[in-house]
Amino acid sequence: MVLQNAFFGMLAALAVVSALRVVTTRNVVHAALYLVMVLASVAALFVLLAAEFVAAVQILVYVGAIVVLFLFGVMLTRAQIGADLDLDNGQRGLAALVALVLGGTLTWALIDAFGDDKLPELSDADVAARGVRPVGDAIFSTYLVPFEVVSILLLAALIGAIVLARRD
Amino acid sequence: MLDHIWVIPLVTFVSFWLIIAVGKRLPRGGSEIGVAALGLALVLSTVAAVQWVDQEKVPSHEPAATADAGHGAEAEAGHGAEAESEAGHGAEAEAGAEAGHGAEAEAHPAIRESVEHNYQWWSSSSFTVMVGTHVDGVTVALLFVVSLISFLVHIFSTNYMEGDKRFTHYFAFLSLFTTGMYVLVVSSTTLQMLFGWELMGLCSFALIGHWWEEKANTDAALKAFLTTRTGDVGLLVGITILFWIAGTFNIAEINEKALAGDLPQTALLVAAIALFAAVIGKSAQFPLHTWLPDAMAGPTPVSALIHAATMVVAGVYLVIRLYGVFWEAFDIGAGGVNLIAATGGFTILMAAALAFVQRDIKKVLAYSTISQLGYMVMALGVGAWTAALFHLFTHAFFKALLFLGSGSVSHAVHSFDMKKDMGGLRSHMPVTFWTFIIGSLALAGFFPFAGFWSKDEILLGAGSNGYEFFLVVGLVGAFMTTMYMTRCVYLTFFGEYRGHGHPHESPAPITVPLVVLSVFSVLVGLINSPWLFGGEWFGHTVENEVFELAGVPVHEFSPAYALVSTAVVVVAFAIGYVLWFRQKLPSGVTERSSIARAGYALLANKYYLDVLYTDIIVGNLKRGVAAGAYWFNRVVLDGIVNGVGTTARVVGDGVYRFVDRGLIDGAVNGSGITADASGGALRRLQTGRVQQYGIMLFLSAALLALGLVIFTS
Amino acid sequence: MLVNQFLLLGAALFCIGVYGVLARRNGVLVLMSIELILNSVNINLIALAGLHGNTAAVTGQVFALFVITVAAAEVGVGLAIVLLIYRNRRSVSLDDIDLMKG
Amino acid sequence: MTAFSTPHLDYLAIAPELGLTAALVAVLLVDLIWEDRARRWIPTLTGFGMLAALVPVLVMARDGADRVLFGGAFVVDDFALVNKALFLLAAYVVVLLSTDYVADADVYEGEYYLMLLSSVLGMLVMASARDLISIFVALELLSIPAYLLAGWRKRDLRGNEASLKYYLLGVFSAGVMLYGMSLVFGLVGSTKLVEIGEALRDPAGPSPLIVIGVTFTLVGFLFKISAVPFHSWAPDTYEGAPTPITAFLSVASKAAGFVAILTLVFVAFPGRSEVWTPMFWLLAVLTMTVGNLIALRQTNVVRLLAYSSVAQAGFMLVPLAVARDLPQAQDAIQAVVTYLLVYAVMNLGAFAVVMVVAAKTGSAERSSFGGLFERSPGLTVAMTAFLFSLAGIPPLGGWYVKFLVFRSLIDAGTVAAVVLGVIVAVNSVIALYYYASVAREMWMRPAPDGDLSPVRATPSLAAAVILCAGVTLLVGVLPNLLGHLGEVATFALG
Amino acid sequence: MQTLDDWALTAGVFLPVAGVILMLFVPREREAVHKMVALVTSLATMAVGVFIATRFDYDDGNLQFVVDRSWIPVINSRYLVGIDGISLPLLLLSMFITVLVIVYSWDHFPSPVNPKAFLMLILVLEVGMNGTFVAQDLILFFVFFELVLLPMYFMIGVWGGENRQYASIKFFLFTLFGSALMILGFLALYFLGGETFSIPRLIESASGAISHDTQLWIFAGLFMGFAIKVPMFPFHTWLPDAHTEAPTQGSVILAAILLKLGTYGFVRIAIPVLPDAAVTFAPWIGLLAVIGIIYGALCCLAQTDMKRLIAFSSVAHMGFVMLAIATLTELGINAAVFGMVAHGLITGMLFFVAGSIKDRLHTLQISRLGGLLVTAPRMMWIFGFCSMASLGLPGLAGFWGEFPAILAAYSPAVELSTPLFRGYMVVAALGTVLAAGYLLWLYQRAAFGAPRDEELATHMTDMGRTEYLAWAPILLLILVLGVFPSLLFGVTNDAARAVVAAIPG
Repeated sequence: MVLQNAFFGMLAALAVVSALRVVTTRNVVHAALYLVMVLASVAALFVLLAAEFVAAVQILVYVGAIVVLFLFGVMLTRAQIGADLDLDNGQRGLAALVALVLGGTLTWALIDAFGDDKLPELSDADVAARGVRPVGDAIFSTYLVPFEVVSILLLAALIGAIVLARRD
Repeated sequence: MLDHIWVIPLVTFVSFWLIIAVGKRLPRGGSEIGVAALGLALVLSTVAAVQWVDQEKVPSHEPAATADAGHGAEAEAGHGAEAESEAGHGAEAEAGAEAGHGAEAEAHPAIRESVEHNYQWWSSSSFTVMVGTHVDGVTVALLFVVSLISFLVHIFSTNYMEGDKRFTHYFAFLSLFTTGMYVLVVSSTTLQMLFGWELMGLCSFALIGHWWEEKANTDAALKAFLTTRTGDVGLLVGITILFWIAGTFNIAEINEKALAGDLPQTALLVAAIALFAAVIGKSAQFPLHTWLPDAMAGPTPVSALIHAATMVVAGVYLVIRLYGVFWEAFDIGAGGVNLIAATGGFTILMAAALAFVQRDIKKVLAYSTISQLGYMVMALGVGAWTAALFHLFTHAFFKALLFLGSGSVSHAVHSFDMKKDMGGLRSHMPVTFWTFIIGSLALAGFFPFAGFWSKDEILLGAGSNGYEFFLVVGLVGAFMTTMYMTRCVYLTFFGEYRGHGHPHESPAPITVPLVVLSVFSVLVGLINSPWLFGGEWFGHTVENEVFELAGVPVHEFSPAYALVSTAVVVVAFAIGYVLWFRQKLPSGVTERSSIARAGYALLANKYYLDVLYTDIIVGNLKRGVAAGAYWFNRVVLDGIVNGVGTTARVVGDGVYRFVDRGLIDGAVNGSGITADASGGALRRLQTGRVQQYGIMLFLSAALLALGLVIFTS
Repeated sequence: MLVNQFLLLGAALFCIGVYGVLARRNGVLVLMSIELILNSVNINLIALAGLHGNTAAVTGQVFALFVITVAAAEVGVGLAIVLLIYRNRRSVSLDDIDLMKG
Repeated sequence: MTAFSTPHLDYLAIAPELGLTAALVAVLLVDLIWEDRARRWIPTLTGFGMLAALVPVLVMARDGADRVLFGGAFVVDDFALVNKALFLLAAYVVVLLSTDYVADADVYEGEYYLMLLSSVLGMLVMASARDLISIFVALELLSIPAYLLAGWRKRDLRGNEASLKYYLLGVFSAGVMLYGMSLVFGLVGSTKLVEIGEALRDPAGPSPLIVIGVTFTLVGFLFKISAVPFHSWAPDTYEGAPTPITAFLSVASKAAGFVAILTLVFVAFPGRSEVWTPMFWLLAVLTMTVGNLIALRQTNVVRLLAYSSVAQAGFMLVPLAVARDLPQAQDAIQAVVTYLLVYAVMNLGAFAVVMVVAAKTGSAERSSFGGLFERSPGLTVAMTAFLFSLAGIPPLGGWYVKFLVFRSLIDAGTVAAVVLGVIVAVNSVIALYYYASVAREMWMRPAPDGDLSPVRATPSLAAAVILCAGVTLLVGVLPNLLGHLGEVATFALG
Repeated sequence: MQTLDDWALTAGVFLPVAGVILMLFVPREREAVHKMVALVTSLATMAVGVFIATRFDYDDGNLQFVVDRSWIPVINSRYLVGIDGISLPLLLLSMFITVLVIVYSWDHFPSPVNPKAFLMLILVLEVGMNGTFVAQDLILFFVFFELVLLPMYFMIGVWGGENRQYASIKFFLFTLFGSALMILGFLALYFLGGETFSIPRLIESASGAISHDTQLWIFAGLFMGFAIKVPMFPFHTWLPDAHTEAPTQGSVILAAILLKLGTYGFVRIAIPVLPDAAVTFAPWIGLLAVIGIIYGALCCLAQTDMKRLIAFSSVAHMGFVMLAIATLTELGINAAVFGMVAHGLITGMLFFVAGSIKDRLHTLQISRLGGLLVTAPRMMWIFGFCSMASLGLPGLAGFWGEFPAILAAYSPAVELSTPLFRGYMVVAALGTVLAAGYLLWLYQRAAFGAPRDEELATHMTDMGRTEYLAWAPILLLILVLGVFPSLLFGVTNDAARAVVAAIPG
């Protein structure tokens, strides 16, 4: 338990700090790298929560694909690779205020709702019942329609993105 | 004829349409139709009068045909020929029949039973409105006098109006006017009277404004119509109140119920006052008399017909007809003083005084008419019902005569200004002169001219019924009348001719009516003399149910009154003769005496009443109150929200454009402006910056959630 | 472990993401911040799913997988749009994009 | 560990979606194989695809049975069928609007229809989706192609901007929505709406977290329907996007948002009406008032219609603001669905006319509508009908739906409802003003530059205008035609 | 015959639609065809009206020619039409005026000349007007009530005077606002009064089912809708603008029929359905009515434009009608209906004449007129006749609108304050003087004297053929109704009793 909590503390701290750096750093490429840190930390947290498959997908899709996409984006838009003073707009204060209002509300509501509730201890059977296989079964039975829909979504997004992004 | 009296108004009504339709194409411009129609009407009226006189009298205390005992019979009789009534009348008749009335102690002579026919006009489930004719002595007397004078005026006009560009219209309106008077006279209901009443008002308007190219004439026409209509408010209200308290428009029934004491006294009084307001308007009593002198702007025959003999007496006629109401409401039998008598009395003196300062011969006659109408009203107020009617009757002849005479004069001198354009006409226009003299004598009340008899009866009534004060008023009035007529005759016919050209006597169509009327003016008074035709023949002929039910007192002819009044007249003539014929008028009296000057100014300005009406009341209505109301309309009402908009204007940049497009007035505009301005303000939220939109989105989501959390907990 | 450990972390990431999308001028950085928001959702889904038994836990994971997938598509489309704008304007600054307003 | 069991599939139930997918694939292949030679057939093909997908919808409507698939995640009930028909027909009209527009503009044509089909597919799924995941995925499927379509005119800076704004705000709101969904799911443990609905029927007051979850979940769709204050994208996007897409967004996309809201509110959150009734009350007031007021100031007709569509969303929210639990809520559902149907017809018609005029004059500014009555009376009358229908003037279809809105208010009879009623009345008047301002331009103002040459519509646009005008008038006179559809649009519960 | 009876009202309402559809397919250039189609259609409609009038049972106070068919089952609204003695005269008036307006239009098309559109609008208007008078279902009533808005909006806005755009939108917004509140009232009646929109059924059930306080609120909603349409003070500000700017035909229809929709609404719906609330509201309605009488008259005195003056006179005259209605007595209702018809004919006629003058002179500034009796004697005779009718001269129709109203005000329903209404009566009677004042003053300035503007006078011509044709029937009717009021009272009487059946006294 303690170990888990320690891990959690470490990962959470890493995630939060990295996330803050993502939104504050003055270097676009750094921001992308900090994002990797966040995503990886979150993936690790998924493992803590016995969702290994999701963790794996998180690494594969996010770190493997999305961040790479971002880096392409950074390059293609010729962003300054070094520090750029011009990354923020003039409404940081307001943005922070909005974030704080949201954060305050959520924090209060979450504490009100869950207080000191603990996550249940999982037996091996539980872990197995939450593994890849049941997830796969669920996707291809109950969530078949969303699955198919997502496939078309990806196709459409792919074609559409190409149409828009290509130089002609 | 008495059963089909509706034929008479129909004749003139048809004549009206015929003249309108084909008059212009006829050789005499439609006047022949009018003359013929009036001739026919005169014949029919005469036939009706004869038939009426031939009717059997019903003794007042004879038991009624119905089982009702005692006084019920009078009620029955008062109700007229109910057996002949048409459908729907039954219910009212029953109600009316129940009313009994304690007869006056003194015995009344027998009266003739009036002839009444009623037909359903329209009905509602709660009541039925009837239309019908009512013929009694009053009716036939009026019919006769109206027909005769109208006929003569028609004849007079054929020459007098010759060459007028609206000759045809003139005759059409004369016909229509006569129709109106007939309708008034024969109607059996108050509502119908209103029809005739207003129809006459319309024709009076049209005929006063006959020469409408001149603004003064149209002003006078408008004034006449509006003034009388102001009084008519009272008529509307009065008829309404009587309808509700008596449950009917039927005049006979209303009288019966009023005299039977069945009607609530307060409502009756209010109704009577309201009706009297109409009388004041129509019969030109103080304070609504001012229209009548102005109405002289119309052609002179019109003045003779409408503003002397017929329409102006409609008010008097109304009181005569609804005498039960007035009798009961003002308690006329009690003596002392009452509104009617006071108004009439005051009007006599006021108008007579005004007649002194006029230069215009027609104006003199107009004020004289007002004054004489005052006599009639006063007579009704003092309970001299027969006298009032009789004065109405005689006055019609001699005043029409005087007016037509003045018309004849003006025909010769092309002016009405006595001081500037007349004088010495007696030799140039002998017929006119002599007839005018006869008319003046009749008006002044010299024995045995018509005016003497009727005026004498009024004075007698005032003196005998406990209205001694009004006896004095009447005598003073007679005195003044004689004086101003002396002045008028002198200025017109004596002295040097002051006008231009050579005046000649008028042709036959003008002089013949003058002669006819002067014959009547001499003789007609005799029909009610105590010594001829069995004594007070006229009075006994016209006395009707109201007269009887009310128990209007009847008085024997009194030589004392006759002598006193004759003395007054003679003295007045003597003074007048000295003043004018002998030029002993204290010249410069107005220069020397400030009181006299003020008095003259007051009279010359007609007591400033016109100033009050025209400048202050009407002027303020037009300019002040109406403009104020309109201002209120535009500025306050339309502006309430406008004001909101004005303050909001700074908010929106486009508001000026909005205003420029002319959207200024109106509550809607104001809210429109407000809406537009707030739209402009709200637009600024739409900055175009996507991240500001983002802030709005996230912040709204957060606040919405937070608000709902608080709201639901 | 407490549920709230995860949930509060999720809330924190969510708010940081919100701050990022609102305060960053560079289009690509805004897209990155969006990923923070979506990650916070996934944390919530996985953590809360654990409270309601195995079936719910599986559902939560499936939900999270869909979110990840859709996120990928969204980023692809987003980058395409940002690129398009960059190509036309030579800038990815969101502040400059205000042709239409009011 | 249970073995995987192949889910039973009722193919008829998903036949509309399958049909549309087939059309999608067909368009893709045709475009791929024949390239330019097939260009003019693609719109036709797309249109037929829409109509073909309508066939199974009608078949199922005749059949009348509710079909529940995937353990309640995908339900084909009358509500779904009515809305699917709405989406397909609206999309068909959009295809009519697009045909010449896309052909004339220098844009990718085959892909355009591909995107359109994908988006409509997402809507079809949305109509049937009864669990959070399906709803989420359907929302994304209908949104993402729409984001792209908004910027389809690549060289047009306004188009780019429209696309970016739509995309970013769409993603923001999707983030909020997902967060809300995660909370709802986390509190209940199921994504199935029916189960959520049962779990949330807690007689005690809701915890703050539930309130937040419900609110945030709905925000995603309030964005879609452009409810104030989540509307800010709409005017800019509507103005910048290709006009047929604007029509599509303002009609079909908005309808999809409402469909999701209705589903969520009445299936998932019916027990928590104390949360959403005040929310909808507030949003309805804000939406119609702000939309109307800003619309007053617009001179560009497309932008005016954009704000009008915001305001109309406000009117549509009104029944929700006073709705109660099922089955009484049926009146609210009926009102909203009928409103959507009628609104679709009249708004599409209006956009069709705008396209005709803009094609002739090259501008959608109000002044370019000047003197249209002299130039093209038929078109003017049609546009007038659409505008005054939107304003709710009998005998045009719009009156009936406004009437239903009022009806739901008075039915509720509470003070809040009556106050809202008066606000709606005032807003109707404001709305009339700007609708009439366009009518005034057409009827009472001179043509710009004195150009009196007639304005003619292309066949497909003319077809769209005539179709919409006919239905608008017909529905106004015989409201039962669509009113009946609204009435039967019930959820299959359980 | 039964079949014919069943279809009679429907035909009377929708026949003009057939004309409209026909005209739709005739090219705009063929103006003669359009005129013929419009005339024939309106005459055919009038013929249906005459048929109805002959088949009408005048001794029956109930609804006749009732047709009850399904219309919008979703909301329980039915195609329920029928007429009684109150509807019939107004229906016939509407048909009658439409024919005459079309006849008048023959050579009086306002600019921009477009007979096709103009005549089509008139026919559409007729549908709305006729429909309102026969509808016995609240929703049906509402639809017809609103149907007149659009054509009138365009008629004013397209063919109106200088300030037409403003006037038209003001008219539109005002009435729409009223009707929005009215529909709220209708719905409240529906839900609280027994889930039906049928007026006859609501009359039976509503007042018993709804608490008095709620009735007041509902009545207030209906009041707003109807009072704006009448228009009553202080909701009248749209009227002068609309009248002043509208083309002649528009003014005539507006004055003759459209204003009646409001008063008709009171008589048909508000009072019989909510008698208790009507009793509470009546003193206030009466107050506004008499204010309107005086206020309208005073505003008339301040006008410089002839049409605007006549428009304000409408405010005053409708005040009499509303006063009559406010008495809540059978006599009052009878008077009100008579007043509606009389005002329709008379003020319609006044607008006709004013329009014809404007047609020739292009101005109605009173200060520039004068001496019209010289240049156009016949027309001004007619104008004088109508002025006299308008000021309530006995013997013409206007009298029977005013006098019975005054009569009724003396003795209102027993639950109303008699002294108060008697006060109203006196004020109303004073209003008749003012009416005479402004009308005669107008007549003096316009007709009498010499032409003030010689150049203008040369443009003045006397009446043309279509003017004779269009006006003669109205003039005749004004006279006939004035002399034989029972022609109308006999028709309305039984129905009027039904209107106030639930009100004591």
